[in-house]
Amino acid sequence: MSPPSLYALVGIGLFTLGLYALIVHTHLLRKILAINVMGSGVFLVLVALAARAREAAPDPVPHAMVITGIVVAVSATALALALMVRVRAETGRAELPEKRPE
Amino acid sequence: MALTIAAIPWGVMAILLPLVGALACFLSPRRANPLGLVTAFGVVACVAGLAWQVVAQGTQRYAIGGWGAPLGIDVYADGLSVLMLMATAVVGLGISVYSNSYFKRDKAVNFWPLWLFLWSALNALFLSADIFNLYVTLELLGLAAVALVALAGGADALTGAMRYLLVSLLGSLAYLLGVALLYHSFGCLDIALLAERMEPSPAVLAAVGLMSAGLLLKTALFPLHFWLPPAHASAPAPVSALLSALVVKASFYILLRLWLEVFPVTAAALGQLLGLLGAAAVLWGGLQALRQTRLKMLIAYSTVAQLGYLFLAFPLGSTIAWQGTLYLLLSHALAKAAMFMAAGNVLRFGGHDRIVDLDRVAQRLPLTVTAFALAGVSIMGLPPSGGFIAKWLLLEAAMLSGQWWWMIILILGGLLAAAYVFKVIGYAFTRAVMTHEARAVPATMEWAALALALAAILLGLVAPWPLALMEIGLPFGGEAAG
Amino acid sequence: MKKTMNLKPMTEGGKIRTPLRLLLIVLLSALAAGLGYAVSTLSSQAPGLSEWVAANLESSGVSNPVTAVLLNFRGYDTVLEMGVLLVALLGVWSLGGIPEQRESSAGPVLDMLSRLLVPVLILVAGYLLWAGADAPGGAFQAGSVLGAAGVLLLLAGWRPEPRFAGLPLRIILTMGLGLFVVMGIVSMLMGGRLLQYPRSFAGVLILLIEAAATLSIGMTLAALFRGSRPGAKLDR
Amino acid sequence: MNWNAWLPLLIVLSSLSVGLVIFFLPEERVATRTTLNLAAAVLKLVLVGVMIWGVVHGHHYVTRLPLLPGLDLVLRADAESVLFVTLSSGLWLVTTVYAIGYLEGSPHRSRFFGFFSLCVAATVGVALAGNLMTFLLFYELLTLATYPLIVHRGTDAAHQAGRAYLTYTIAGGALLLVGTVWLYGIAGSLDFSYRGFVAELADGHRAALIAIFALLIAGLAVKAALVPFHGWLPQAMVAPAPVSALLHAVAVVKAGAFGIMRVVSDVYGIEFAAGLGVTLPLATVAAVTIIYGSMRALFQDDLKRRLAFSTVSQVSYIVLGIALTSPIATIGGLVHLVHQGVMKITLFFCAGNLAETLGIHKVSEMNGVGRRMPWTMAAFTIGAFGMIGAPPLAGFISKWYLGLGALDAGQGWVLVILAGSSLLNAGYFLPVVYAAWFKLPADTWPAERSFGRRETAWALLAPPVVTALLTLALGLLASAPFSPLQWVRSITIREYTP
Repeated sequence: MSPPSLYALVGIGLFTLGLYALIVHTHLLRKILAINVMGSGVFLVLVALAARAREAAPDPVPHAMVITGIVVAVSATALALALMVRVRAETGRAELPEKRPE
Repeated sequence: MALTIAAIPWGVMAILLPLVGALACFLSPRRANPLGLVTAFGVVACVAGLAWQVVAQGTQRYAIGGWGAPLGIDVYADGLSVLMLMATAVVGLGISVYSNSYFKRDKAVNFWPLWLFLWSALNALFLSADIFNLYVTLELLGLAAVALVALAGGADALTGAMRYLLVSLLGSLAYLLGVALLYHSFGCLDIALLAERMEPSPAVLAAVGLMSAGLLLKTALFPLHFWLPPAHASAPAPVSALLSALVVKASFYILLRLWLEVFPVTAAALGQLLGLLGAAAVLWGGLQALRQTRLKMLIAYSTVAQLGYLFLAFPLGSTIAWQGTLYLLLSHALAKAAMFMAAGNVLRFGGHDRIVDLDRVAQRLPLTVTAFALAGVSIMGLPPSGGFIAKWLLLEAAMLSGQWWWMIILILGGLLAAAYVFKVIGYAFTRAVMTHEARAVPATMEWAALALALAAILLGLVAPWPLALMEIGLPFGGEAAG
Repeated sequence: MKKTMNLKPMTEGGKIRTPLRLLLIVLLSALAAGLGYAVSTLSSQAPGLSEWVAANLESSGVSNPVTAVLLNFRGYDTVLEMGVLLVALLGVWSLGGIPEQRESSAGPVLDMLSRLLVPVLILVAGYLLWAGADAPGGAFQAGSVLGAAGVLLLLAGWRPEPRFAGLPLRIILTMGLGLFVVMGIVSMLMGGRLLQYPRSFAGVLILLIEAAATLSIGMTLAALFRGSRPGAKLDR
Repeated sequence: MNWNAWLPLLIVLSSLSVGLVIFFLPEERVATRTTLNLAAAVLKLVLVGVMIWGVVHGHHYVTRLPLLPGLDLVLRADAESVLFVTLSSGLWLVTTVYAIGYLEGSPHRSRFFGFFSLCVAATVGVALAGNLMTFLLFYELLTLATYPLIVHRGTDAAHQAGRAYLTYTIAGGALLLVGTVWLYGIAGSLDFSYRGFVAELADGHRAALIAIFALLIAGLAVKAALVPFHGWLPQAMVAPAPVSALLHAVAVVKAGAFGIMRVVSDVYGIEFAAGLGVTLPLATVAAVTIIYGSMRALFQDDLKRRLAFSTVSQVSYIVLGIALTSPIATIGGLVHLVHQGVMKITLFFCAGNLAETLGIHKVSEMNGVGRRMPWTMAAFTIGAFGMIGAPPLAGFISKWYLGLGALDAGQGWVLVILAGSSLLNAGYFLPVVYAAWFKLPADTWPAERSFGRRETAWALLAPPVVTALLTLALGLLASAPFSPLQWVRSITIREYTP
């Protein structure tokens, strides 16, 4: 198996690992980190597969996509962290309530 | 360079104008309100221009940067996207007028840029022909929506927004992984090209699964709906309106596009499952709505139920079924926006939205109650209303396809809707004598709600026209409308 | 607060029950296996867009293919993505201010470090921006370095002056997206498509846009780190 | 512009538009509201008059608006619709006068009269509907427009009645909808036509057609208050008297009965329906309802409840007449559509007067009321005897034709039903009449309001007297030209002669 697709497999691994953490952990910081791990997995898949063809130079388009994706991830993370801080300020816990308002 | 009216790319304008408006509102917070309103009217004009173009000249494809697919990104407008844009424009205008009176200065400063960014994202999404570009619009949409929910402040809104953000990110990541697989399978991102090159393979199946799952999560299809009610019910009224009316529809639209153009080769089997989930959503959402004690929660669960209808067409798959689905989508957008606005008025007036204590309030806001009732008629699917036309088309489709059991779901859903709508309307008729006291709710807020509700009713009387528009570009496949 | 409409609570004391955990692990492993298999079946010669990019590279105004894709071929994505960045900031600001993390009285080390590093970082950012045209680098790399500089300053206790915190700040925050949009509209007014740069000065335009974008990105990242809108009194 | 293509729509709009205007009238603009109401009612009557004239002279009035591809909203004037439109707009005028008097000084009158007008607009739409889709549309509109009137008083009882009404009617509407869609699916058309349009589908779809018939009739039976779908009607009597008049005589139950008539004769066609073997069950249900309603009425002390159950029984005469599939019986049924309306509205007006003037709600409180309110009780007596079917009143004509029709159709058992129900009618009406005229009055009435020398307000007194005289006329002048009877004759001939 070629190294690129090996990286891609690692990416898949990160994706599912992140998903697991996202579901299992209750603390918001962990959830946010988990989302970021998932994102890194996806980006890894994108760039890794871009270099599948050994002879040619890697495909630039996925790289551009990843850069865009990273910026999006940064923005989302920033917003999420700010929200988390406010949630903690309001509810005293950086967790989502199990019971929902009705 | 002569830019005649016909030559102006109105679609692109509809994307850029709100973007510019958002920047303007951000740069000059003091004039946010007037700037925002002007932009709103401008966007409506642009959409009207595009609609006229599409009707006159047929589908529009516009290569941004002049490169064209596969290298560049194309913007594509057919009947389907135009209808989505028009619904967005109408609801958007209503929301803008409503918000102009709803938000106090300090909130308005934050509201307008976010809302205009969101509007731009919606227009971009409905016009995009590129699956990665769709991802970017999805994220722009999602973040703006979350920020708007949080605008309400308070524990409910913040936790609701947090949950919403996590869900929305999860959904878009799943979608993005699907995009990666599709790109690396076929080396292009343009929907039309993908449709040409599409051939089943493990990677494609995985992509279909991931993208569908992600989008279903964002569309809040039962049982992935858990995040919707808290977020929609705790947001400020106009935000609830635009979330329920437009934002959830955006991810559904992408699903529909992919389903109709890219996936059909591979995903036929998934249709029945989606239909079943939709049916479950209709019943579960209806029952939950009936159980609610607070008006906004009731409306939010009604959204869960109404979203379920949208998936009944997947197992049917006929043109009539898709038309019915789209018609339901349009009329629900109008009606639900009106309902949330009406709820907002009630909250503003009475300071609470406990259903059992509505009577006094309802007495004094006749226009608001009327708006709620008319919107309710469409939600129930009673004639004359857009909801009725949609239900008729879906029933007909189910009948013709011989899958009569979907008819039962449609009927039951309608009865449940009637139950929870009248649970509210009943409180408008009490012995409390009408007193003409100074009204705490600005007239514009009442009329905005009423106007949208009337539009939902009107949609039931002009059906041939939207149905004809839907045919442009045959988004629902070859055969003409039944 | 009424009882949740969860069928059964999946967690007890915030922790997910063990059987559910196991089930989850099984499911996710299956998912991973499926996706892994799907990826491994992809043909080894990628059907990408490399040759398309190569073919149009010289008409793009830059020689770094990634920059060409980001700023020219798929510049539209980048416009929206600048929007995303700005929206995130708007969101953070609209949260009505983050309870300020206690002022870390910048010790001499941090202080010194910032005095030394910030100029260097700015230089590096400039270089990355310039190099982006034909080598790895570009607006986002430069912007993030600039952002780092900003973060360092904030950590060292530096705060923008109030008169800077108003319109000037907002202009810098929006100039990237703004210039991008303006360019797009101008290109349309000149009879081309949206964001269709005339070949002759595509390079210059891209550099201009990138410069503006770098500033905006750096400033936005720093502002995101700061959290609350400068000059905004915290509402709690 | 082609006048003939718009007249039906105008007739609907004449009350619809007024209704919408009235909603926005401030509560205290009494004069304006009254003028608007009466003007609209008169205008509608005039338009209807024009239409009758035109129909007689062979004009065709059809309004066609596209509703869906291949499915239009059709408003059409044919003999049946003219019959129903005339009835409802005529009685609407009387009821409006009555309502104005009845609601004097009570709250929410703008709301009330707004929905009142909508209600009639919907009824007229039901009457003029040229295809099942249009019928369905206005039928549901009627449901929505009536609910606010039933809950108008806002008491718990009113809300309970409203809930019951919705539960029944919306469920019924759903059945109707399913049946309609199904029919459209296999027939591809929904336009009413003499002797029906489904006959050619008989082979292959026989079972389906029977099922559809069941669905449609069930949906309509709710409003027509056929057993077992009658539960809402007695509860709804908590509504103000004018609303009861609307429910029982002008709009709601009539819409149901009329719909059944449409389905049997203009969708299926009477012969075909008979051949399908669906009419006999319908006749049986009607017969059961007739007897059941009368039995229940017998034991009601509350006057309006008694009248309500009597409606349950009387409306089924119409259904019975149609279901017997004999020309003569059809005449009896259709003509009863008019006669029952006129008689029952008289009775409800009188009941309202008793309640408003003397606070009388129970039969047991009516002793000697005849001397206190002679005019009202005279009208009541005429209505009551009409219901019993005593010659020469309107009710007699209906029952006479029904009886002959039963024999003609070879359904002798129906005579027993008719005789039995007539006895029961006498059983629950005669005691009331007797008590009113011949028993000694109690020394005080429950809640008396004085209207000077008159026994009650003009607006309350005139309507029942008028309708009572009408009851008399309909019986005496039954054979005059343009009497409902003659009109119905001409319809029936067209329905049967191939």
